[in-house]
Amino acid sequence: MNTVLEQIYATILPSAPFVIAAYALMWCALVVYVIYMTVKLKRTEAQMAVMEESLKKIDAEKNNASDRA
Amino acid sequence: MTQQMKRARESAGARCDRYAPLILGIGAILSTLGFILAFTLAAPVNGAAVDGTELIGDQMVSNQLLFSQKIFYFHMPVAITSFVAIGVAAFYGIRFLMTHRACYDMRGRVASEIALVFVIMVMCSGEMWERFEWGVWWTWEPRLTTYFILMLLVFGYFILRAAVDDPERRATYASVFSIVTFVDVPICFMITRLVPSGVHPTIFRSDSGLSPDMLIPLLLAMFGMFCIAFGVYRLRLRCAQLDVRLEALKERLDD
Amino acid sequence: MAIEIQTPSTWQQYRTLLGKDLRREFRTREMLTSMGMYALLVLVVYGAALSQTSHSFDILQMSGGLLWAVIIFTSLLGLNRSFAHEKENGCLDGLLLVPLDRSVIFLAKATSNFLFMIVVELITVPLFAFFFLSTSPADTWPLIITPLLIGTVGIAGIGTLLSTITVNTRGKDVLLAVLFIPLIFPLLYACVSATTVALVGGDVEAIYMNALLLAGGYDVVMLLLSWVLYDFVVSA
Amino acid sequence: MRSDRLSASNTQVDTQGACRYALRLKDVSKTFGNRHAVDHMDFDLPRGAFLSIFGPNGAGKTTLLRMLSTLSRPSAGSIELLGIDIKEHPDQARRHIGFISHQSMLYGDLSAEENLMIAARLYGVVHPEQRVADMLDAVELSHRRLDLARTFSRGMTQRLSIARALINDPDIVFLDEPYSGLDPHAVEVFDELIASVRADRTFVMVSHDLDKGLAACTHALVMARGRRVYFSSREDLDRDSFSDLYRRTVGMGVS
Repeated sequence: MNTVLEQIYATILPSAPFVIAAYALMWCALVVYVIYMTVKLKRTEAQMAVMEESLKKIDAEKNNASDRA
Repeated sequence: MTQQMKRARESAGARCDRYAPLILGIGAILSTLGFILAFTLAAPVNGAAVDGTELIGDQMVSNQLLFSQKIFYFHMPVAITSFVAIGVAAFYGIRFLMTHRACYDMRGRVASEIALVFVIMVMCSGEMWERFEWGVWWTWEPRLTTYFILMLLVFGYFILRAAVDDPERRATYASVFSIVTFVDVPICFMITRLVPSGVHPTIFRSDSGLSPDMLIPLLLAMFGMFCIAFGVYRLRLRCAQLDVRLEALKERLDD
Repeated sequence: MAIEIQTPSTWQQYRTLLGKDLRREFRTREMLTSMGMYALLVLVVYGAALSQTSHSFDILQMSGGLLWAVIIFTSLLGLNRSFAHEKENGCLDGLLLVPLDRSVIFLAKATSNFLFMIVVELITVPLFAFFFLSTSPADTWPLIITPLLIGTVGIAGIGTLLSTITVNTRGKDVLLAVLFIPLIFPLLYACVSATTVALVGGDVEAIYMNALLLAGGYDVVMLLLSWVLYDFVVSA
Repeated sequence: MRSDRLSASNTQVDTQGACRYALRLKDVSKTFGNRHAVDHMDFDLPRGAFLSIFGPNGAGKTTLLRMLSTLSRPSAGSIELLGIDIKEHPDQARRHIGFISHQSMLYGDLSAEENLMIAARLYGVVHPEQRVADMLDAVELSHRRLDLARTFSRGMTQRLSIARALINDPDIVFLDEPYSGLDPHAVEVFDELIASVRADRTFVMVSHDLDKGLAACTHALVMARGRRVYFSSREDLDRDSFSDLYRRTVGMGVS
């Protein structure tokens, strides 16, 4: 590679890590947000499960209450 | 609200939700396509002159080829998407102030969350690009300061939401603040550019002169980002609505 | 004895509300003393920061910025206190019950904040010059009055709107700073540029006028916006 | 103390019928998201009545009072106060409203006279000095009119806040738990003062104190969780069935 070509391409190599870093960071930001969303979703589902349990308990009580009556 | 109006709104919501994953997929495809083309199709931007010319491919090249400019193809679309998200948040803010209905406040909050994510993405990519361009981690260059202020404003929005307890008052304050933010950002955009900062004049970088082959990846990436933003917005909104329905169930179960 | 009520004009209500604030201030002088003292203390901090600089270092270059830093932080303190006594005995509800256009409350409160800040600036700016400006500023220094006025109008306007929001939230002083400073940044940026040019004596026509026009534009837009949104905020 | 009708210059008193009722509520509710502070409240209160509102904490009593006194907007339904629809003409309605709350609504650093002068000017009383002097005599505070409101005792502050609330000669007066923090003597003075200004004004009081509330009222309203549990005038209200209903709703502290 003669000197002129070298100069032409002088900026490519040193700037490569920054370009990669830029796209990687952007991608990470999106991924972090998706993870945050799934964590919140899981917590909601857990609470939903707790709710269903207590509902089942109440129904159970109502049934045997109605059986006794 | 009459029954069938409610059902109409529900069905509109349902239809959007059914398309959300589809739009997210399209967005992913478009943006990766834009990403690839940015590195293949688009010619690199010419940098500083080089003493001598060389024949590369079919062109006589006589200056440095800037590789770092490639960040631009994602930096610009993400920036515009973040500003559109702020606009949507302000729109729902206005809608809430007119109708005082909780569903608009929730949409405003989710839109601001999306805006926050995209502003952080803009800051990351802008920081990297600028780090290579000027070799310094931070300068009070107009573009960077504008987005830094935008990030602080969105942080302020969420800090304000956390500080107010009464739901209606929180919604009103959050809506007013998102409207003021939406008006403040273009002014900040304009003032940091037009006011030559006193002693040392600002350097004007006209990087918007785009040749067609650069425009294609840019537009692809742009629409890709819009679709991703919309998809993530709908998903996040369904999570929020699920939370609200859960709260209602919990209350009914308490008594 | 039936009393006769005649709907008062907005101007009369504005005068009454402003009179209330000013009379309350003359009696307690609480706002002026606290803001004045605070500005002095910031100058003391500047003293510690700038006294060790070598003589070749010319403070005049950054005097515009330093001055506006004092003004911004002092106004933050003042804005926080401005609504404190309204909420004390629920007087804000009292005002909301009166048949008046809620934006008059905004105008009256913004004017009183503006007046208090102007008084504090009249004390701080000469003191700042006295303490720090060893080299005499350019002969265009009287021109700094306009950016000071335009800046204080903007601060009072948007500050009153935000202090109405933060007055009934938790942790209200920090919250006001968090919301206020990013919003006021453009105005601050333009005013600092205008003040620096006036003090340092750069090319006055281009930069100075340009910055003032932009600051004025900011004020107009933000005051209109605050005027429109104030009714929602105060009656929330 | 007030002999004849308020000769306010531009009150449109509609047809005699509408004017017979001080308050007419149709399907009034205050909801935010899934929280129903007040839920489909309907009742008509004749002019000159004294309504006592009872209910456990969080039943929505204060929210209802704030809606009636135009301090907050109902999300649905219509409220007619003295023939004026609150949503359309809040300002006209406000001219006839007085509000006495456990908060004194007085400026501590201003003297009693200055406080009343400010209120009188804001309401547009034509001869404020005369009106203020009369009001101070009525509440026997004229000897303290130059002292700062801060220096007043709890009873005197309450009397001054009554004077402030009646400065615009209101046709309807709202009382939000006026007895909280008053010693027995001050309560006595307060009752006597309210009786003296009774004339043909309408009163609406929210209170936790059952016997105090029942003693003064001509109509009683019991609320639980935003809904109306009981509303009737004093005559056809037999004491024991009311008190056990009261114990059932309030006693259980269901909120």
